[in-house]
Amino acid sequence: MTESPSISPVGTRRPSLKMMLLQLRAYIALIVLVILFALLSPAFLTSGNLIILTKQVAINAILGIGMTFVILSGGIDLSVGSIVGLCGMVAGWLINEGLILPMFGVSVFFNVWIVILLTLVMGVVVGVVNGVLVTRLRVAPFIATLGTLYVARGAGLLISDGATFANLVGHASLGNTGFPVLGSGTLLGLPYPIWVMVLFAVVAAFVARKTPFGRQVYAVGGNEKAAGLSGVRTNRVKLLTYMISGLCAAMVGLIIASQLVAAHPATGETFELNAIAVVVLGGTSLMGGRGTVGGTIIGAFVIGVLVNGMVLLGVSEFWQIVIKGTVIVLAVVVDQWQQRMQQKALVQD
Amino acid sequence: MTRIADIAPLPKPILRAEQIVKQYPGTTALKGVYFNVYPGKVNVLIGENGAGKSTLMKILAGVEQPTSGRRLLRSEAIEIASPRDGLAHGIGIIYQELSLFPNLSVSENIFMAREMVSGVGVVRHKAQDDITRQLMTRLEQPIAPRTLVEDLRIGQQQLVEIARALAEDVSILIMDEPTSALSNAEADILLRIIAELTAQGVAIVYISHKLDECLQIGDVFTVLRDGHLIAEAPAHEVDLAWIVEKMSGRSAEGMFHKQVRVTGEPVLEVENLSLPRAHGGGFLVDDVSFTLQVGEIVGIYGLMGAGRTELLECLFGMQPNARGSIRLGGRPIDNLRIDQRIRAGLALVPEDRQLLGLVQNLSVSKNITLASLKRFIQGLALSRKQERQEVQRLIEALAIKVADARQPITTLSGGNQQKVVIAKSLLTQPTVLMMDEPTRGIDVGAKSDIFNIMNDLADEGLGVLFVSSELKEVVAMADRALVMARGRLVATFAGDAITEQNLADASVSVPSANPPERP
Amino acid sequence: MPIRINRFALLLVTLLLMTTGCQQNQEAGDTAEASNLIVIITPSHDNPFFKTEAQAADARAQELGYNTLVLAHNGDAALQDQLMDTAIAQNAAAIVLDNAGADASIAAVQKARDAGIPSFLIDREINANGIAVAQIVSNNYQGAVLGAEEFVRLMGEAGSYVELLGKESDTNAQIRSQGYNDIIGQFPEMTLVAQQSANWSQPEAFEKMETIIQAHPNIKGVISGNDTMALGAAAALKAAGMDDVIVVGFDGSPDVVAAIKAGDIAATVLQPAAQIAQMAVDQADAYIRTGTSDLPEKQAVDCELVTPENADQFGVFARLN
Amino acid sequence: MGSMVMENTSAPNFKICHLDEPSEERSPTFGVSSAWEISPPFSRRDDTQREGWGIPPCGFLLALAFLLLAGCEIRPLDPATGKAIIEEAQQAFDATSFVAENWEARVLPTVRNDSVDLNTLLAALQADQEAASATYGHREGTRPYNFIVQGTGRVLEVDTTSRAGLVLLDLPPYDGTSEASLQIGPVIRGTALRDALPFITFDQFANQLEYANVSNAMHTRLVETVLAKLDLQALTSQEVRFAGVFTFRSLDAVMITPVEIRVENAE
Repeated sequence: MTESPSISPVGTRRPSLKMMLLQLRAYIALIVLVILFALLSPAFLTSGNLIILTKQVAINAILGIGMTFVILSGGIDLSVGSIVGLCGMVAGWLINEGLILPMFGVSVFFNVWIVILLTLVMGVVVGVVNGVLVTRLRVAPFIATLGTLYVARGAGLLISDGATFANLVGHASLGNTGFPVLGSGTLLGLPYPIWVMVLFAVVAAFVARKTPFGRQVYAVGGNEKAAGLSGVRTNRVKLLTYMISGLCAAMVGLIIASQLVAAHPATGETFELNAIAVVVLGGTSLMGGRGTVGGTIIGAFVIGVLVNGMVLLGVSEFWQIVIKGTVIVLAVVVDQWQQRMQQKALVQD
Repeated sequence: MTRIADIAPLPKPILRAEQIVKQYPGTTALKGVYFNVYPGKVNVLIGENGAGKSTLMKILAGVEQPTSGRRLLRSEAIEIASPRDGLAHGIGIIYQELSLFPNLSVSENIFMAREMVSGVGVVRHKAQDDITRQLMTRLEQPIAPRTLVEDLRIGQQQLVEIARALAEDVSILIMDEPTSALSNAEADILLRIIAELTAQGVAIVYISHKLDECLQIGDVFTVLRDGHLIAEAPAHEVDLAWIVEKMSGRSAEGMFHKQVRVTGEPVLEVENLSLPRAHGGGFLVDDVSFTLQVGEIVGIYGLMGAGRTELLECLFGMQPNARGSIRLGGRPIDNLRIDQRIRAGLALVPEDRQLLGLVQNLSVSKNITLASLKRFIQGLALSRKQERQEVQRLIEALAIKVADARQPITTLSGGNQQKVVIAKSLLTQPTVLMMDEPTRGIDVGAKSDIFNIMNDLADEGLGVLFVSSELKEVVAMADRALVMARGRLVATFAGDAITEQNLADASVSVPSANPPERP
Repeated sequence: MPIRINRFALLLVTLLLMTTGCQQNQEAGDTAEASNLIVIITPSHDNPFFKTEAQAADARAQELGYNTLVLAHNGDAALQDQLMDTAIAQNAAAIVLDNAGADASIAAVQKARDAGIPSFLIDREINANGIAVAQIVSNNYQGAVLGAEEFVRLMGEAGSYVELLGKESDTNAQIRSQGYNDIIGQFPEMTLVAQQSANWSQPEAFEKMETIIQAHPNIKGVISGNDTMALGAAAALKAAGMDDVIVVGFDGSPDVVAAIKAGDIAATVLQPAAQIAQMAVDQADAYIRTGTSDLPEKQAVDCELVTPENADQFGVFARLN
Repeated sequence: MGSMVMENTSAPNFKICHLDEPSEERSPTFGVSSAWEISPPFSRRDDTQREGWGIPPCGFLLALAFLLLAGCEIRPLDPATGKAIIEEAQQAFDATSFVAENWEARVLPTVRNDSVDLNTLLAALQADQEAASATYGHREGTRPYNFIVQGTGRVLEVDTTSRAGLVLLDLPPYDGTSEASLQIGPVIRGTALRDALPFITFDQFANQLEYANVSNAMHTRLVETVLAKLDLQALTSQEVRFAGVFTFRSLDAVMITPVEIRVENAE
């Protein structure tokens, strides 16, 4: 089915077993980790643990999905962690204090659905800022989003002067109760964040593989000039990828604020690095143009299983960091290896 | 089939490839090839794209390793593990695709990875510059050693590439399409240098699609087809008909066939189009006006730097600083973006396929449909079925040699890649098709295909505007020929007035109204 | 046709397999009913205070015959939430938690309570009563008051001074700052000339202090939200030749106790990390055995002032006996 | 599909039109019958006018506006805080009113009635610190003991060099040395007053800031209602009667926060 450039075998040639294994490396790594931890810790393969594991994976996966689009188009978005924090704060602010309009002397409280909508819009707006910086003002993506990383974090702290918005349960008389359900409610025994991840993944995979926009993202990441000459509006495509990334980050901000029933301005620090890590683990090239949403999800599971398993085994937090870093670098090394093999296979007179 | 044993006596080969097989996963590029390189001779290697020429050359130079077979240098079997190893054996190679560092200077490029260093490990820039200057003089190029490569024209860049090989002390020099980006004058310089080198006993392996060029300089001809050695013959047994027949198994007749065509209403009207230089004043395109009619093929001839490519760029909306009026089908398009111009009916097949024509990470199919995605939307998604049908039909119509449309574009040969770019343009349903050097770097068969396509499109009512630096092409193809020099349109010829002589004369004329060009 | 791989299908298959696996393993999970596990969650051990706290709790729990799982949340409430989930999934007998935010941690503690797992909070409290079994709080406000009173005394109740704040989103940074200002604010001749956050960080405090010195060369004292910032500030002051500036810290880290002995820092406030952690484990043990706790939920543990006079009496976050 | 390409280099002598043969497989929505059917140049679909994002349909905007309005509640702002007034939200804890409610009703009566004589206490502490603490003192957890005391003493000195002003007391028998001191403000140190009262416990408050604010509010109240009214000048060498509290740290530093001070011989 899939035509993902990184995983589909070349042409009609029969893929060698080695290539197959290389292409499936993230998946194989996942299986190996699962087996390993299942053997080492009896608590690992329990339904309770698997559910919380998946719920934890959802955070990185949703961020990774947005990041995948940005990276596919040849950019990078360092601001997602700050957007998570900022959007959580916006949601908390809207629920606890409402949209304060000093000029009218009133505050407007929205119901939870609209709060969620407005928060997502906030994330998209930060994405637009990133996109405009990158496309119109021609700031390198790394720099532009690094700037937004700081600005968004500072803005989140400013909203409450560093304080936490506590007890985000809303008030019945204001009609804004129900926010915590997003983080802690369940459907068919699975928490909502898992369903949100599934929804985002399915939509994102659809967009990436089946829509003109998705195709254009790959084209822009592969050869921006050629794409532009094919009538692809490269700036708009790039802008949209940052908007998607902002939207995903805002969603994560909502989920975390809802889970904690509180919005903490420091939430999401270094999340951008996790997001980049899962994207890379999923086989997406940082050069752009190559990778899949499915890969990112698997990458998120690899990190999630790794961290969860190490926590269960009581591995020292410092070793956890070392191991996580090693796995990421290893993934890229193997990726390069596969690339070389593939290139060799492709070179033809 | 000519057998190796039947070949007339020649000097003993300095380098010999025996039974070379090269397999890639799923494909065999070379199927037991023999190849002789004779010292002091120009050894021409010809074959269509996909015949295995470049692979064979990479194996000889040590870039690639053969799956089986052996390489003999002066009758001794040797291993050539890497290009560095190849150089140690005296084998140099000039690649088809430029392999320069655009951000470094000419001199730094020439001495890349073999810098001249003083005793304390410091690069001796001055000495390098001196040698570079000598090389440039030898190539008759007024290029300062410290010029950045990215500031050079593509033809000059190729000469730097050649200079890099000349700086080596090689006994065998492989040249893969060395003249593809060169102007005629530059190509002449190269041919003279080749003569110098062979006189010194250096063996030249020469790959080119320009058959007349090959015939002019070749001493020994080797033809590959589909990974097999087809023939090897000395120059006196070889003529154009022989080559074409050996390459493709068909006669050379009808390669360029000009048809008399009735043209109609103007479809593209250009008035006073100008493009100022970014730096230093003056114009890259200087007050150009012309019209293109329905069903007409117009060729634009000119030397390198005459502003032909820039003219097409202005028309296609790639130059925001362009001024003047452009009307397509009567409607002004000069304020439109590229995508809007495409939708209005303009299409461009750019000169640099790799940089501007293709998205390397996408498949053949996805490249073809990239400019027309809107047409395949069904509901929210792209309809794979429709895409497949359209792509398949274009592949058949343009005779694109591809096993599966989902194959990565990079697995195709140059000619087929070019056809993919054309297919992409055609899928946008253009009324005007612009082609910049449409046959650059592709083989004779594909060339002929492309000429046929151009003719057919014009018959269908498209306006075709193409740029070429090959006189023969313009003479053969154009209903009208425009000649550009220094950004200006200096002459227009139609019908029988389109002759090589007329075009060449006009292209070197100095447009009187132009200010003298800055150095 | 080539073999094409659908990653989603693969993922689904894996999850399916994992679920099947977990069915078989379900029993293993359920038999952990009367679990013997105490999960200890603190901020990252890169800060010696938290390391001491975690090690003390760990040691005491093992002494009492429990299995332990020592985890770190790095001050990230979202990560803490995940670790609490893990503890719940592990069916821990009790959780000892130094939390990541007074408001942001409520939901996580509530979740543990809902799962029937008692939480014993140490060092920092949460802004909700009745969901943790115990909150053994290091009385930061009282400590800040002690520190501020000593600072005011050393300053002679007058002069310009600088306050270095911790990370502004951290509850303890706010409490300490308020404690300082409630005291110092009662002395009108004390002038706050600069108040900057150095995010608990030593190098950041060094840089901020260097800059502040440029603007205010006449400062007489620096009161800092924690010890690492105090060390950074003291280093900057020393480098500027301003040895006589009074620096007061907070935490009682061994480095600062040493600096007090050396005369670089005037005073700090020691939080008895080890004592708090041990108290929590002891109370958890009692709760596990009896099912109730007769102690009040909120228990404040006072901080102690460390000065050159008594510095010898202090060890690693504890008064030596 | 692989068969057609092998003969690729034979000149494609096709006529474009033969590609135009209609094909049934083609979907009607496509509306294009050939690979490059050439529409008349002047009748091309003109979609270049549809710029960028386009304008969202009015209906969509209306629906959005309706949604926003229907899903919101508007509340006036409290001019004091600049935040909305939410009636059922618990009022934030206000230490000043907490103290105001309890001062006359519980604080003063407790100090007056549950006190021990200072001399008796000091003697008991001297004899057996632990027993005396357990008998007379009150504490939470492991924190120091607090005592509610009353007694008489002679003022040796009124020290106001510090804003945490002290009255040094000579307790009977008067021997000219000071055994205890009274805090006379305006800065009051410690939290003895709060901690000595058994009906105020940490457990009652959401966090240590609220708990601390109670102490601060009590001190404010104490200074305003009692200490500010003292004529400090007139105190020196007078015998005073006091009721107050202190946190025990050592017998050398008995620093009492007085809730009442009366000059004995003025009576």
